[in-house]
Amino acid sequence: MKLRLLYFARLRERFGLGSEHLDVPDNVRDLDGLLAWLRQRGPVWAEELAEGRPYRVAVNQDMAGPDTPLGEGDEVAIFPPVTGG
Amino acid sequence: MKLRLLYFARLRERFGLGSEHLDVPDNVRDLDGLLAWLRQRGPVWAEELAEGRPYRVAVNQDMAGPDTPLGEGDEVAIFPPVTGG
Amino acid sequence: MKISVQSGPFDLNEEVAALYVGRPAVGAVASFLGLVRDVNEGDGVNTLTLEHYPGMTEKALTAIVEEAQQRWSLLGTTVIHRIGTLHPTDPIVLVAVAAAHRGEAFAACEFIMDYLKTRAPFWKKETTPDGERWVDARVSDDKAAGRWQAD
Amino acid sequence: MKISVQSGPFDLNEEVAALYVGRPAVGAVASFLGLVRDVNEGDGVNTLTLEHYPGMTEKALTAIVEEAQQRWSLLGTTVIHRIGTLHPTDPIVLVAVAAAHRGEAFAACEFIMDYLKTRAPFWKKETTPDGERWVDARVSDDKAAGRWQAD
Repeated sequence: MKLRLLYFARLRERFGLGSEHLDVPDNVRDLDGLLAWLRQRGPVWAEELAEGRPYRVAVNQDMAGPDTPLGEGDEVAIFPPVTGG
Repeated sequence: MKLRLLYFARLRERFGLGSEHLDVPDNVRDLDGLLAWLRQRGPVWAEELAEGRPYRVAVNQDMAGPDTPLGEGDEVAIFPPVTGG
Repeated sequence: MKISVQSGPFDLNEEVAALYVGRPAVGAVASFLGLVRDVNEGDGVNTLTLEHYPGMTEKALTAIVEEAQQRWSLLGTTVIHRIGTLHPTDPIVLVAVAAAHRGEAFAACEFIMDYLKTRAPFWKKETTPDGERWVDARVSDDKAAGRWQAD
Repeated sequence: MKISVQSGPFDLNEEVAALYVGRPAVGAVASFLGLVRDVNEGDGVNTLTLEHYPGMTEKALTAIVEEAQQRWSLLGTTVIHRIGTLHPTDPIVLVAVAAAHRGEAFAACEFIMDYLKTRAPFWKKETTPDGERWVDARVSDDKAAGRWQAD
Protein backbone atom coordinates (compact mmCIF):
# COMPACT_ATOMS: atom_id res chain seq x y z
CA MET A 1 0.00 0.00 0.00
CA LYS A 2 1.34 3.39 -0.99
CA LEU A 3 1.12 6.21 1.54
CA ARG A 4 2.28 9.77 1.70
CA LEU A 5 3.90 10.60 5.02
CA LEU A 6 4.36 14.09 6.42
CA TYR A 7 6.37 15.13 9.48
CA PHE A 8 6.20 18.49 11.18
CA ALA A 9 8.10 20.66 13.63
CA ARG A 10 10.36 18.80 16.08
CA LEU A 11 9.62 15.44 14.44
CA ARG A 12 10.50 16.79 10.99
CA GLU A 13 13.84 17.85 12.40
CA ARG A 14 14.44 14.63 14.33
CA PHE A 15 13.62 12.40 11.34
CA GLY A 16 15.51 14.71 9.01
CA LEU A 17 12.70 14.84 6.49
CA GLY A 18 9.43 16.65 5.97
CA SER A 19 7.67 14.23 3.66
CA GLU A 20 8.12 10.96 1.85
CA HIS A 21 6.27 8.44 -0.24
CA LEU A 22 6.16 5.01 1.39
CA ASP A 23 5.16 1.59 0.15
CA VAL A 24 4.26 -0.37 3.26
CA PRO A 25 3.73 -4.16 3.53
CA ASP A 26 0.24 -5.63 3.29
CA ASN A 27 0.05 -6.38 6.98
CA VAL A 28 -0.02 -2.64 7.72
CA ARG A 29 -3.75 -1.99 7.79
CA ASP A 30 -4.24 0.75 10.33
CA LEU A 31 -2.38 3.53 12.09
CA ASP A 32 -1.20 1.23 14.84
CA GLY A 33 0.36 -1.04 12.24
CA LEU A 34 2.00 1.85 10.44
CA LEU A 35 3.54 3.18 13.63
CA ALA A 36 4.90 -0.26 14.53
CA TRP A 37 6.42 -0.49 11.06
CA LEU A 38 7.96 3.00 11.30
CA ARG A 39 9.52 2.18 14.68
CA GLN A 40 11.57 -0.53 12.96
CA ARG A 41 13.32 2.04 10.83
CA GLY A 42 15.88 2.99 13.45
CA PRO A 43 16.51 4.24 16.96
CA VAL A 44 15.24 7.79 16.31
CA TRP A 45 11.99 6.41 14.93
CA ALA A 46 11.63 3.92 17.76
CA GLU A 47 12.28 6.63 20.33
CA GLU A 48 10.07 9.38 18.97
CA LEU A 49 7.17 7.14 18.08
CA ALA A 50 7.28 5.06 21.28
CA GLU A 51 3.91 4.66 22.94
CA GLY A 52 3.32 7.37 25.51
CA ARG A 53 5.42 9.92 23.63
CA PRO A 54 3.53 13.15 22.94
CA TYR A 55 2.87 12.97 19.22
CA ARG A 56 -0.31 13.25 17.18
CA VAL A 57 -1.31 11.64 13.90
CA ALA A 58 -3.69 12.87 11.21
CA VAL A 59 -4.95 10.76 8.33
CA ASN A 60 -6.08 12.72 5.29
CA GLN A 61 -5.92 15.87 7.41
CA ASP A 62 -8.25 14.61 10.15
CA MET A 63 -7.01 13.73 13.60
CA ALA A 64 -6.75 9.95 13.90
CA GLY A 65 -6.36 7.25 16.52
CA PRO A 66 -4.56 3.87 16.58
CA ASP A 67 -7.55 2.06 15.07
CA THR A 68 -7.92 4.41 12.12
CA PRO A 69 -7.75 2.22 8.99
CA LEU A 70 -5.37 3.14 6.19
CA GLY A 71 -6.01 2.92 2.48
CA GLU A 72 -4.12 3.30 -0.76
CA GLY A 73 -2.86 6.84 -1.26
CA ASP A 74 -3.69 8.11 2.22
CA GLU A 75 -1.87 11.14 3.57
CA VAL A 76 -0.56 10.43 7.07
CA ALA A 77 0.94 13.26 9.10
CA ILE A 78 2.82 12.82 12.37
CA PHE A 79 3.55 15.83 14.53
CA PRO A 80 3.96 17.10 18.09
CA PRO A 81 1.00 18.54 20.01
CA VAL A 82 0.12 21.87 18.42
CA THR A 83 1.31 25.18 19.86
CA GLY A 84 -0.13 27.93 17.67
CA GLY A 85 -2.27 30.90 18.62
CA MET B 1 -30.05 71.01 54.92
CA LYS B 2 -29.05 72.06 51.43
CA LEU B 3 -28.75 69.35 48.75
CA ARG B 4 -28.09 69.29 45.08
CA LEU B 5 -30.47 66.99 43.23
CA LEU B 6 -29.87 65.51 39.78
CA TYR B 7 -32.32 63.58 37.61
CA PHE B 8 -31.42 61.58 34.53
CA ALA B 9 -33.01 59.99 31.49
CA ARG B 10 -36.70 59.08 31.82
CA LEU B 11 -36.93 60.62 35.31
CA ARG B 12 -35.43 63.89 34.10
CA GLU B 13 -38.14 64.04 31.44
CA ARG B 14 -40.93 63.00 33.81
CA PHE B 15 -39.96 65.55 36.46
CA GLY B 16 -39.29 68.17 33.82
CA LEU B 17 -35.92 69.12 35.28
CA GLY B 18 -32.36 67.87 35.24
CA SER B 19 -31.05 69.40 38.45
CA GLU B 20 -32.10 71.63 41.31
CA HIS B 21 -30.87 72.96 44.62
CA LEU B 22 -33.10 71.91 47.50
CA ASP B 23 -33.34 72.99 51.10
CA VAL B 24 -34.95 70.07 52.90
CA PRO B 25 -36.41 70.08 56.46
CA ASP B 26 -34.31 68.91 59.38
CA ASN B 27 -36.21 65.64 59.73
CA VAL B 28 -34.77 64.51 56.38
CA ARG B 29 -31.65 62.69 57.51
CA ASP B 30 -31.19 59.87 55.06
CA LEU B 31 -32.14 58.81 51.56
CA ASP B 32 -35.35 57.19 52.74
CA GLY B 33 -36.39 60.48 54.32
CA LEU B 34 -35.51 62.44 51.20
CA LEU B 35 -37.51 60.14 48.96
CA ALA B 36 -40.55 60.40 51.28
CA TRP B 37 -40.21 64.16 51.16
CA LEU B 38 -39.91 64.23 47.34
CA ARG B 39 -43.04 62.04 46.97
CA GLN B 40 -45.05 64.83 48.62
CA ARG B 41 -44.25 67.20 45.77
CA GLY B 42 -46.97 65.92 43.47
CA PRO B 43 -48.46 62.95 41.68
CA VAL B 44 -45.58 62.48 39.21
CA TRP B 45 -43.09 62.40 42.08
CA ALA B 46 -45.24 60.07 44.14
CA GLU B 47 -45.68 57.74 41.19
CA GLU B 48 -42.13 57.60 39.92
CA LEU B 49 -40.53 57.35 43.34
CA ALA B 50 -43.02 54.84 44.77
CA GLU B 51 -41.38 51.89 46.48
CA GLY B 52 -40.89 49.01 44.10
CA ARG B 53 -40.44 51.30 41.08
CA PRO B 54 -37.22 50.67 39.18
CA TYR B 55 -35.08 53.67 40.05
CA ARG B 56 -31.60 54.00 41.50
CA VAL B 57 -30.05 56.65 43.73
CA ALA B 58 -26.46 57.80 44.03
CA VAL B 59 -25.13 60.03 46.80
CA ASN B 60 -22.01 61.97 45.92
CA GLN B 61 -21.65 59.76 42.84
CA ASP B 62 -21.69 56.45 44.71
CA MET B 63 -24.63 54.06 44.55
CA ALA B 64 -26.69 54.41 47.73
CA GLY B 65 -29.43 52.61 49.65
CA PRO B 66 -32.38 53.81 51.78
CA ASP B 67 -30.23 54.01 54.93
CA THR B 68 -27.52 56.14 53.34
CA PRO B 69 -27.24 59.27 55.54
CA LEU B 70 -27.33 62.69 53.93
CA GLY B 71 -25.23 65.69 54.84
CA GLU B 72 -25.03 69.37 53.98
CA GLY B 73 -24.17 69.95 50.35
CA ASP B 74 -24.53 66.35 49.24
CA GLU B 75 -25.15 65.58 45.57
CA VAL B 76 -28.07 63.18 45.21
CA ALA B 77 -28.85 61.70 41.79
CA ILE B 78 -31.97 59.73 40.97
CA PHE B 79 -32.15 57.76 37.74
CA PRO B 80 -33.51 54.64 36.04
CA PRO B 81 -31.46 51.42 35.91
CA VAL B 82 -28.57 52.02 33.56
CA THR B 83 -28.61 50.86 29.94
CA GLY B 84 -25.26 51.80 28.42
CA GLY B 85 -22.70 49.64 26.70
CA MET C 1 -5.77 52.66 32.40
CA LYS C 2 -7.46 54.82 29.82
CA ILE C 3 -11.07 55.84 30.34
CA SER C 4 -12.85 58.17 28.00
CA VAL C 5 -16.45 59.30 27.68
CA GLN C 6 -16.70 61.13 24.38
CA SER C 7 -19.12 62.07 21.63
CA GLY C 8 -16.70 61.55 18.77
CA PRO C 9 -15.56 58.28 17.22
CA PHE C 10 -12.41 56.38 18.18
CA ASP C 11 -9.87 54.42 16.19
CA LEU C 12 -9.71 50.73 17.07
CA ASN C 13 -6.22 50.24 15.63
CA GLU C 14 -4.87 53.16 17.59
CA GLU C 15 -6.47 52.08 20.87
CA VAL C 16 -5.37 48.45 20.61
CA ALA C 17 -1.89 49.38 19.39
CA ALA C 18 -1.47 51.64 22.43
CA LEU C 19 -1.88 48.53 24.59
CA TYR C 20 0.85 46.43 22.96
CA VAL C 21 3.22 48.42 20.73
CA GLY C 22 6.59 48.67 22.46
CA ARG C 23 5.28 46.45 25.30
CA PRO C 24 6.67 42.96 24.66
CA ALA C 25 5.28 41.50 27.90
CA VAL C 26 1.79 41.66 26.35
CA GLY C 27 0.79 38.35 24.79
CA ALA C 28 -2.95 38.91 24.50
CA VAL C 29 -5.37 41.74 23.83
CA ALA C 30 -9.06 40.95 24.14
CA SER C 31 -11.39 43.63 22.93
CA PHE C 32 -15.07 44.25 22.65
CA LEU C 33 -16.89 46.64 20.39
CA GLY C 34 -20.55 47.40 21.05
CA LEU C 35 -22.53 48.80 18.13
CA VAL C 36 -25.90 50.40 17.48
CA ARG C 37 -28.27 47.83 15.96
CA ASP C 38 -31.12 48.78 13.64
CA VAL C 39 -33.58 46.60 15.55
CA ASN C 40 -34.35 46.37 19.27
CA GLU C 41 -37.22 44.48 20.89
CA GLY C 42 -38.61 43.89 17.42
CA ASP C 43 -38.81 47.54 16.35
CA GLY C 44 -36.70 49.49 13.90
CA VAL C 45 -34.19 51.90 15.39
CA ASN C 46 -33.30 55.08 13.53
CA THR C 47 -31.12 56.76 16.13
CA LEU C 48 -29.83 56.00 19.58
CA THR C 49 -29.04 58.81 22.00
CA LEU C 50 -26.82 58.17 24.99
CA GLU C 51 -27.13 60.26 28.12
CA HIS C 52 -24.68 59.98 31.00
CA TYR C 53 -23.96 61.39 34.46
CA PRO C 54 -20.78 63.46 34.04
CA GLY C 55 -18.39 62.79 36.87
CA MET C 56 -20.05 59.68 38.22
CA THR C 57 -19.71 57.88 34.90
CA GLU C 58 -15.93 58.28 34.84
CA LYS C 59 -15.76 57.37 38.54
CA ALA C 60 -17.86 54.24 38.02
CA LEU C 61 -15.78 53.14 35.02
CA THR C 62 -12.57 53.68 36.98
CA ALA C 63 -13.91 51.58 39.87
CA ILE C 64 -14.90 48.79 37.48
CA VAL C 65 -11.46 48.71 35.86
CA GLU C 66 -9.77 48.80 39.27
CA GLU C 67 -11.83 45.82 40.35
CA ALA C 68 -10.79 43.97 37.19
CA GLN C 69 -7.15 44.83 37.93
CA GLN C 70 -7.51 43.32 41.39
CA ARG C 71 -9.05 40.13 40.06
CA TRP C 72 -6.65 39.53 37.17
CA SER C 73 -3.07 40.33 36.30
CA LEU C 74 -3.54 42.94 33.58
CA LEU C 75 -1.05 44.94 31.56
CA GLY C 76 -3.35 47.65 30.29
CA THR C 77 -7.02 48.53 29.92
CA THR C 78 -8.90 50.95 27.71
CA VAL C 79 -12.57 51.83 28.05
CA ILE C 80 -14.15 54.30 25.63
CA HIS C 81 -17.87 55.01 25.71
CA ARG C 82 -19.60 57.38 23.37
CA ILE C 83 -22.44 59.73 24.27
CA GLY C 84 -24.83 61.78 22.19
CA THR C 85 -26.76 60.68 19.14
CA LEU C 86 -25.59 57.66 17.16
CA HIS C 87 -26.92 55.66 14.23
CA PRO C 88 -27.11 51.95 13.39
CA THR C 89 -23.63 50.42 12.89
CA ASP C 90 -21.98 53.23 14.88
CA PRO C 91 -19.63 51.96 17.60
CA ILE C 92 -20.91 52.78 21.10
CA VAL C 93 -18.32 51.27 23.39
CA LEU C 94 -14.83 49.79 23.25
CA VAL C 95 -13.30 47.74 26.03
CA ALA C 96 -9.78 46.46 25.34
CA VAL C 97 -7.64 44.56 27.84
CA ALA C 98 -3.98 43.56 27.56
CA ALA C 99 -2.44 40.73 29.57
CA ALA C 100 0.33 38.17 29.29
CA HIS C 101 -2.10 35.35 28.53
CA ARG C 102 -5.49 35.10 26.89
CA GLY C 103 -7.52 33.78 29.82
CA GLU C 104 -6.98 36.90 31.88
CA ALA C 105 -7.57 39.24 28.94
CA PHE C 106 -10.86 37.55 27.97
CA ALA C 107 -12.18 37.32 31.52
CA ALA C 108 -11.35 40.92 32.40
CA CYS C 109 -12.81 42.25 29.14
CA GLU C 110 -16.09 40.42 29.66
CA PHE C 111 -16.18 41.37 33.34
CA ILE C 112 -15.73 45.05 32.53
CA MET C 113 -18.50 44.92 29.93
CA ASP C 114 -20.88 43.12 32.30
CA TYR C 115 -20.25 45.62 35.08
CA LEU C 116 -20.37 48.59 32.74
CA LYS C 117 -23.81 47.43 31.59
CA THR C 118 -25.17 47.41 35.14
CA ARG C 119 -23.09 49.96 37.06
CA ALA C 120 -21.98 52.77 34.77
CA PRO C 121 -24.55 55.57 34.54
CA PHE C 122 -25.45 55.67 30.87
CA TRP C 123 -28.97 55.64 29.47
CA LYS C 124 -30.13 54.90 25.96
CA LYS C 125 -33.04 56.48 24.18
CA GLU C 126 -34.13 55.09 20.84
CA THR C 127 -35.95 56.77 18.02
CA THR C 128 -38.16 54.26 16.23
CA PRO C 129 -40.77 54.81 13.51
CA ASP C 130 -43.31 55.08 16.38
CA GLY C 131 -41.38 57.81 18.22
CA GLU C 132 -38.89 58.04 21.02
CA ARG C 133 -38.52 55.60 23.90
CA TRP C 134 -36.09 54.96 26.70
CA VAL C 135 -34.46 51.55 26.55
CA ASP C 136 -35.36 49.36 29.52
CA ALA C 137 -32.62 47.67 31.52
CA ARG C 138 -32.34 43.98 30.69
CA VAL C 139 -32.70 41.30 33.34
CA SER C 140 -30.07 39.32 31.42
CA ASP C 141 -27.55 42.09 32.09
CA ASP C 142 -28.10 41.82 35.83
CA LYS C 143 -27.64 38.07 35.53
CA ALA C 144 -24.45 38.51 33.50
CA ALA C 145 -22.99 40.85 36.10
CA GLY C 146 -24.15 38.65 38.97
CA ARG C 147 -22.20 35.61 37.85
CA TRP C 148 -18.90 37.34 38.71
CA GLN C 149 -19.95 37.32 42.35
CA ALA C 150 -20.22 33.53 42.47
CA ASP C 151 -16.43 33.25 42.06
CA MET D 1 -16.48 33.14 7.57
CA LYS D 2 -13.02 34.39 6.72
CA ILE D 3 -10.04 32.16 7.41
CA SER D 4 -6.53 33.12 6.42
CA VAL D 5 -3.12 31.63 7.11
CA GLN D 6 -0.60 34.19 5.96
CA SER D 7 2.93 35.41 6.54
CA GLY D 8 2.17 39.10 6.22
CA PRO D 9 0.51 41.39 8.77
CA PHE D 10 -3.19 42.22 8.88
CA ASP D 11 -5.11 45.37 9.66
CA LEU D 12 -7.31 45.12 12.74
CA ASN D 13 -9.54 48.04 11.73
CA GLU D 14 -10.15 46.55 8.33
CA GLU D 15 -10.90 43.09 9.66
CA VAL D 16 -13.26 44.25 12.39
CA ALA D 17 -14.96 46.79 10.10
CA ALA D 18 -15.65 44.02 7.58
CA LEU D 19 -17.73 42.31 10.29
CA TYR D 20 -20.04 45.26 11.06
CA VAL D 21 -19.92 48.04 8.47
CA GLY D 22 -23.18 48.01 6.53
CA ARG D 23 -24.48 45.18 8.75
CA PRO D 24 -26.83 46.82 11.28
CA ALA D 25 -27.91 43.51 12.85
CA VAL D 26 -24.47 43.28 14.48
CA GLY D 27 -24.48 44.63 18.02
CA ALA D 28 -21.25 43.12 19.28
CA VAL D 29 -17.80 42.26 17.95
CA ALA D 30 -15.48 40.41 20.32
CA SER D 31 -11.93 40.09 19.14
CA PHE D 32 -8.70 38.59 20.30
CA LEU D 33 -5.19 39.47 19.28
CA GLY D 34 -2.35 37.12 20.20
CA LEU D 35 1.14 38.63 20.20
CA VAL D 36 4.75 37.46 20.40
CA ARG D 37 6.08 38.05 23.91
CA ASP D 38 9.74 38.68 24.63
CA VAL D 39 9.77 36.16 27.47
CA ASN D 40 8.57 32.56 27.60
CA GLU D 41 9.16 30.05 30.40
CA GLY D 42 11.55 32.57 31.94
CA ASP D 43 13.84 32.96 28.93
CA GLY D 44 14.22 35.84 26.52
CA VAL D 45 12.72 35.36 23.08
CA ASN D 46 14.34 36.99 20.06
CA THR D 47 12.25 35.49 17.30
CA LEU D 48 9.33 33.12 17.00
CA THR D 49 8.90 30.99 13.91
CA LEU D 50 5.52 29.45 13.13
CA GLU D 51 5.28 26.27 11.08
CA HIS D 52 1.95 24.87 9.89
CA TYR D 53 0.44 21.99 7.93
CA PRO D 54 -0.85 23.53 4.71
CA GLY D 55 -4.30 22.24 3.90
CA MET D 56 -5.03 20.67 7.25
CA THR D 57 -4.60 23.97 9.04
CA GLU D 58 -7.28 25.68 6.98
CA LYS D 59 -9.50 22.60 7.28
CA ALA D 60 -9.09 22.51 11.07
CA LEU D 61 -9.80 26.23 11.43
CA THR D 62 -12.91 25.89 9.27
CA ALA D 63 -14.15 23.00 11.41
CA ILE D 64 -13.57 25.01 14.59
CA VAL D 65 -15.49 28.01 13.26
CA GLU D 66 -18.30 25.76 12.05
CA GLU D 67 -18.58 24.23 15.49
CA ALA D 68 -18.76 27.72 17.00
CA GLN D 69 -21.50 28.60 14.51
CA GLN D 70 -23.49 25.59 15.61
CA ARG D 71 -23.14 26.47 19.27
CA TRP D 72 -23.94 30.17 19.03
CA SER D 73 -25.91 32.46 16.79
CA LEU D 74 -23.13 34.33 15.00
CA LEU D 75 -23.20 36.98 12.31
CA GLY D 76 -19.61 36.72 11.13
CA THR D 77 -16.25 35.27 12.05
CA THR D 78 -12.69 36.07 11.02
CA VAL D 79 -9.64 34.00 11.89
CA ILE D 80 -6.21 35.11 10.70
CA HIS D 81 -3.08 33.26 11.77
CA ARG D 82 0.38 34.26 10.69
CA ILE D 83 3.21 31.88 9.83
CA GLY D 84 6.94 32.37 9.35
CA THR D 85 9.31 34.31 11.53
CA LEU D 86 7.94 36.97 13.87
CA HIS D 87 9.39 39.21 16.57
CA PRO D 88 8.24 40.32 20.01
CA THR D 89 5.11 42.54 19.85
CA ASP D 90 4.22 41.17 16.40
CA PRO D 91 0.59 40.01 16.14
CA ILE D 92 0.34 36.22 15.61
CA VAL D 93 -3.37 35.58 15.52
CA LEU D 94 -6.64 37.47 15.24
CA VAL D 95 -10.02 35.98 16.04
CA ALA D 96 -12.98 38.32 15.64
CA VAL D 97 -16.62 37.32 16.07
CA ALA D 98 -19.74 39.36 15.32
CA ALA D 99 -23.12 38.65 16.89
CA ALA D 100 -26.27 40.46 17.89
CA HIS D 101 -25.35 40.38 21.58
CA ARG D 102 -22.12 40.33 23.52
CA GLY D 103 -22.52 36.99 25.30
CA GLU D 104 -22.45 35.02 22.07
CA ALA D 105 -19.60 37.05 20.61
CA PHE D 106 -17.40 36.62 23.70
CA ALA D 107 -18.12 32.93 24.12
CA ALA D 108 -17.52 32.08 20.48
CA CYS D 109 -14.31 34.13 20.33
CA GLU D 110 -12.87 32.41 23.38
CA PHE D 111 -14.05 28.99 22.19
CA ILE D 112 -12.36 29.46 18.81
CA MET D 113 -9.10 30.52 20.48
CA ASP D 114 -9.18 27.58 22.90
CA TYR D 115 -9.81 25.09 20.10
CA LEU D 116 -7.29 26.74 17.79
CA LYS D 117 -4.67 26.33 20.51
CA THR D 118 -5.25 22.59 20.76
CA ARG D 119 -6.60 21.51 17.35
CA ALA D 120 -5.11 23.68 14.62
CA PRO D 121 -1.77 22.38 13.32
CA PHE D 122 0.64 25.20 14.07
CA TRP D 123 3.97 24.82 15.86
CA LYS D 124 6.13 27.49 17.42
CA LYS D 125 9.89 27.54 17.54
CA GLU D 126 11.62 30.16 19.63
CA THR D 127 15.07 31.62 19.29
CA THR D 128 16.44 32.50 22.71
CA PRO D 129 19.94 33.65 23.70
CA ASP D 130 20.69 29.93 24.31
CA GLY D 131 19.62 28.85 20.83
CA GLU D 132 16.50 27.48 19.18
CA ARG D 133 13.80 25.40 20.84
CA TRP D 134 10.36 24.11 20.00
CA VAL D 135 7.66 25.42 22.28
CA ASP D 136 5.97 22.69 24.31
CA ALA D 137 2.20 22.39 24.35
CA ARG D 138 0.71 23.70 27.57
CA VAL D 139 -1.45 21.56 29.81
CA SER D 140 -3.48 24.70 30.56
CA ASP D 141 -4.46 24.90 26.88
CA ASP D 142 -5.88 21.38 26.98
CA LYS D 143 -7.79 22.32 30.10
CA ALA D 144 -9.09 25.50 28.48
CA ALA D 145 -10.34 23.57 25.46
CA GLY D 146 -11.76 20.79 27.63
CA ARG D 147 -14.12 23.06 29.53
CA TRP D 148 -16.24 23.57 26.40
CA GLN D 149 -17.12 19.87 26.51
CA ALA D 150 -18.70 20.14 29.95
CA ASP D 151 -21.53 22.27 28.52
